[in-house]
Amino acid sequence: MSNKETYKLQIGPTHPAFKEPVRFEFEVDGEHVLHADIDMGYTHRGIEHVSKERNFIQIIYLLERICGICSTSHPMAYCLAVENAAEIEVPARAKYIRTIVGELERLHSHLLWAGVAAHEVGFDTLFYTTWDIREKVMDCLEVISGNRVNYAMLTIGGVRRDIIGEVAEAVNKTVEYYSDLYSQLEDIMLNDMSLRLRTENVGILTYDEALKLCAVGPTARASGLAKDVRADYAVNAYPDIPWLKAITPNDVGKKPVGDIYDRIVVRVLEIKQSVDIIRFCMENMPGGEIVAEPKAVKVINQLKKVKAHGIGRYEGPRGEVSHYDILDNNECPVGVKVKAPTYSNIISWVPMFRGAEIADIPIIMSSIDPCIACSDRASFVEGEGKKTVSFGELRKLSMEKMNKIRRGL
Amino acid sequence: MLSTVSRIMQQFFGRRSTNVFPVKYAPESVIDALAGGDIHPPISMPEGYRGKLSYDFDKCIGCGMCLKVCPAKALEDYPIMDTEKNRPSKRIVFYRGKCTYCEECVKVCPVGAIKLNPDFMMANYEKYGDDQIEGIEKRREFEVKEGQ
Amino acid sequence: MKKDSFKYFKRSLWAFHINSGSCNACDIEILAALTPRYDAERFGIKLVGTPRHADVLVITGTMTEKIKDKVIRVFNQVPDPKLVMVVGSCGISKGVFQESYAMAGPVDAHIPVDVYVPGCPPRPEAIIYGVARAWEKLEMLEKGNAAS
Amino acid sequence: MNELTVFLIMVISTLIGGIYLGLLGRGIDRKIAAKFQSRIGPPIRQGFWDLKKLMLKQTIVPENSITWVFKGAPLVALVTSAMLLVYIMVPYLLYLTGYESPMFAHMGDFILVIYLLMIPAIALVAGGFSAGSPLSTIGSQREMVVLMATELPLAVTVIAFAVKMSVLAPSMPSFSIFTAASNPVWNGMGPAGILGVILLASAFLFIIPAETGKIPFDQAEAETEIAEGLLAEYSGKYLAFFQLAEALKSLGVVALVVVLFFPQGVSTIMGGQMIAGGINITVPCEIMFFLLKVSVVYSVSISFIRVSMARLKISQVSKFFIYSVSAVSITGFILIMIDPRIMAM
Repeated sequence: MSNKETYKLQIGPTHPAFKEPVRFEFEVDGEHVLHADIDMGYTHRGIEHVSKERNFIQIIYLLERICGICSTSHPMAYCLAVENAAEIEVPARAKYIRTIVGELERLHSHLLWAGVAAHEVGFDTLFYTTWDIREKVMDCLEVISGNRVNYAMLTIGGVRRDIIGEVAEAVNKTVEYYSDLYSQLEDIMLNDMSLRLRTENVGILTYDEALKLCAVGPTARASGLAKDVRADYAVNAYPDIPWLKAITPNDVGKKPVGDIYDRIVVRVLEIKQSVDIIRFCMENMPGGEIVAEPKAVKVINQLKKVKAHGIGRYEGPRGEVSHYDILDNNECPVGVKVKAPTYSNIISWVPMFRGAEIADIPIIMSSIDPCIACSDRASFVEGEGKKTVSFGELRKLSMEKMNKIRRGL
Repeated sequence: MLSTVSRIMQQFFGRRSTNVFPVKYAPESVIDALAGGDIHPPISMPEGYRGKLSYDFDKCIGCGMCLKVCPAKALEDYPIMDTEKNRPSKRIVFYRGKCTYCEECVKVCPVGAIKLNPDFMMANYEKYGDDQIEGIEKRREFEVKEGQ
Repeated sequence: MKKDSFKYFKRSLWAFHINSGSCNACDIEILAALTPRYDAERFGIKLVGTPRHADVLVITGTMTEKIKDKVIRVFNQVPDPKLVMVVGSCGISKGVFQESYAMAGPVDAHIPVDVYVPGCPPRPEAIIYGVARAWEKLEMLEKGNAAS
Repeated sequence: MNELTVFLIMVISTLIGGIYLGLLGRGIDRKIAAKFQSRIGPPIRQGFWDLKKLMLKQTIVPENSITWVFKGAPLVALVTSAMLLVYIMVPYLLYLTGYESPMFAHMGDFILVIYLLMIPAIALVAGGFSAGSPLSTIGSQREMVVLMATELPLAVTVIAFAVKMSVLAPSMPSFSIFTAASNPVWNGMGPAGILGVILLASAFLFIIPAETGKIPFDQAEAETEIAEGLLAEYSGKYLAFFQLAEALKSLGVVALVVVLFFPQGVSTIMGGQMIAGGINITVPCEIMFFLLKVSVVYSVSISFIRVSMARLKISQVSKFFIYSVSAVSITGFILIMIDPRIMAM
C-alpha cells in the first residue's frame, strides 16, 4: 500500500458486528484509521416525547424498553427520580430486592459483553462459553420476574415481586454456581494469549482523557478513574455494604493503561463483585413490605398531587444512568429527561480510534459496551441529515429550553 | 492459553449443554432431519412466567382499569349490553401482537379476569389473525347479536 | 422464483439480522438462540454477515423513520426466494411506542412479512418455533405449488 | 490396462470423491467445532444441503462490478482447486496402488503445486476487487497479504523436501510428489533431521488454516469486521462455486500435508499385502487409512485451531508468518541439511 491515497469506508447501519444500527464513516489509509465520523439516530424512537402522554405507571414499561440489556437501570433511575420528587419512602426489603435484581442484571450484562467482545475478535468458542454460562443468570431472573429480559420488577415505591421461598433458593443456587465458576472464567478471560494479542494496547483512553471526556462506568474505571454511583451515593442497599468500592485495574495489581484489556479486567472483577453483593443482600435482607403502595391507581392519584422535580441516578452495567423528572399536578410527567451511560461514553471513541486498524474497529466499538438504543437523541426524518451546531448555539438552545421548563412550572 | 484449551477439552468430553427443544413443535417432515429426534419439552417454565394472556369473559365486570394502565394499548374495549342489569357495559379484546407482557393489567384487575399463562409459542403468519386476538369470538358473538 | 428451493430451506436457512430501531432485547434473544443451550445451528440455521447470502431476514424493532429506507434496501438485496420474519411486538404493531413521531409504522407496512413472532421479547425457543412455523408455511407453499 | 485409461479413471474418481469428501469434511468440521463448543451442531450432510440451496437461489451481479471478472473468478477458483486436488492425489494413488510406469514418475511437481495453491486465492482476490464494494476491496488486500506471508515457509519446506529427496532417491526426480510419497521423509535421518521434519510439520499446522482461510487467519472474510469481506457481494451459484472450491482446496492442502509428512501406507506399516478371505484388500485398506490420516490432520489443524483462537490482525498475521513460522521452517530446513547422514552424501 505504497500510494498515500485515502478512501472512505462506511460501516453500518446494518453491519454484522454491531447489533444496533449506527453508521461510521472512517477515513482509511490501507488498514489504518485516520479519522472517524459517527452518524447516529437510527434507533431514535421519541421516548421522552411519548412519555409525556403516559401515566406514571405506564412510563416504567416504556422506559424499560429504552434498552433491553440494561432494562432495570432505566426504570430504576426513573423510579428513584419520581420517589425523590414525591418523597415516597421505599421499604427496606424493596431496596434489597432492587439491589439483587440490579446486580443480577449487571452479571448478565457483563457476561453478554464478554461474549460479544469475543465474537468481535472471532473467538466464537469464548462467545458460546460465556453465553452458556450466562443462561444460568437468565434462568434465575426468569424465576424472579417471569421474563428473561424485560423484568418489570420495579414500580414506584418498591418492587412487584418478592424474593421468597423457591425463588430465594434459585438466587442462592445462582450465587453458588458463579462463585464456583469464577476462577475458571477469570483465567480464560484474562490469560488467553490470542485474546491478549488483540486487546492489549488497543483503543487506549488515558486517565486525563477519561476525566476530560466525562467517561462513566467500566470505561472510566479501566482508565483508573475510580467513580461508581453505587459507592459514591446512597442508592438502594449499597450504603449498607461496608466493603463496596469502585473497581479499577489496580485491584489486580495492574497499573491502569486504559486499553481494552483493562476494560476486560474491570468487567471480570465486577462479575465477582456482583456475586458478592448478591450474597450479602440475600444474607442480610430485612423483612417487611415490598412496596409502599401496591395499588397502581392509588399511586397515580397520589403523584397527581405532586408538583416538584426529582433526580434519580443509578449505576447501570455500562455506567451512570440519570433521570430527571418534572411532576406538575398531572397524570403524566411534564418532562422526562434521560441520560444514558453510552451518551457520555460515545465521545471517548474518538481518542480510542486514533491510530487503530480496521480490524480493531469492532472490538474498540464494543469495548465501551455501547447501547445505541439508549443514546439516540434525535433523528433527521427529512432533508440532508447533517447540521453542525456550535457550542454557543447549543448553550443558547439549552438555556431557552431550561427557561421554558421553569416558566411552565 | 492452557486454561482455554482445558475448557475446550472439558466441553468436548463433557455433557453438551443443548436442550433439544422444539422437536415436538416442528412440522412432521422436519422431525427426521432434526438432531437427536427425542421429544423434549422446552426448558422448564418457572411459575409466574409472563406469557400468553387469557381473558375470562364471564368474570369481567367491565371496569376498564386494565385499559388505563396498559402501556402499549394492547387492549381494546367494546361496549355490550349487560342483560342482567340491563345497562351498557364494557368488555375487552386483547391483541397479542401489541402486548408487552408487563402483567400490569393482571395486577390491576379487581376480579382476576385476566391471567398470563406460561405458554409462549405464539408465532404465526397473520398479525391480527383470530388466534392472535384474545376474546375475538365473544366480540363476534355480540356483534352478530347487535346486528339482529 | 423457483419453488423447488423451498425444500432446501428446511435444511439450510441462512439468516440476516436487521435491527430497525429495537431495544436490543429481541436481538440478544436471537443471539441466545444460537448459543449452546438452544443451538439453532443444528437445524442448519446460520447467521450470515451480508444480505447477499441470506435466505431469511430477521427484523427486530419498530422501523424508525431514519432506518426505513435502509431496511427496504437490504430487503431488495436479498436474492429470491426469501422469507421475512418479524421478531418482537414492536415490529409487529409498534408495541409500546404507539404515537411516537419517529416511527414509520410497523414493518409490514413497508415490506411483506411471512412470520410474526410476538413477545416482548420472545424467548429463544419461541424464535426457533417461529422458524418451525416458517418451514410449515414453506411446506404449504410447496404443496400448493404441486397442486396447481 | 492402458496408462491413459488408468490416468482418466483416477482423475475422475478423485474429482467425484473429492467433491463428496470435501463437502462431507465441511460438515464434519462444523460438527467437531460444535462439539468443542458444547453444542450439537449441524448434521454432517449440512454442506450438501447448503450447496444445493445456493445453486437454486437467485444470483445477483452488482451493477458497478466488472462483470466478466466477477463471473469468471468463481469458475477459475473451482477449476484450479479441483486441479490441485487431482494433481496431489493422482500420484499418491498411483503410489498406493503400486502402479509404476515411467510416464507417471514426474507427476506432481512441487513448484506447480505451490502455484496451484495460489491461483484459487488470486481468483478470490480478483473477484473481490471486481465486486466494486469497499469491504470486498479490503478483503482482497488482506487475502493478498496472507497469500504473500505464507509463501516463504511454503517454499522453504518444498526446497527442504527436494534436497532430502535428491539424497534419498537420487534416481528419481527430486521435486515430484510421487518420489516424496514412495520415500517417506522420516527415513534415513538422524535425530537432528527428525527434529527438522517435526519443525516443518508444525509450521504446516499454521499454513493449513492460512491457506484455507480459517480462523485465526480468516481476515479476508472476517464476518464481524468487513462483513464476509471478498465474498460480500457474491450470492447464489457463484457463492456455491467458491464454497465448493474452498472445500476442495482444504481437502487438497490437507492431503498434501499427509502425502508429504505421513505417506506410509498400511502395507508398509504391516509389512506386506493385506489379505482377507483370499481377496487382496490392500488398496481399499490403503485408501481408508489415508482418509483416516486426512481426517485427523483436518480436525487438528482446521477444527481445533479454529475453535481455540481469536482472529489475528492482519499486521499480526504478516509478522507471525514472516518471523515466527519462517524462522521455524528455516530452522527445520537447516537441521535437515546439517543432518550427518545427509552431509555424508
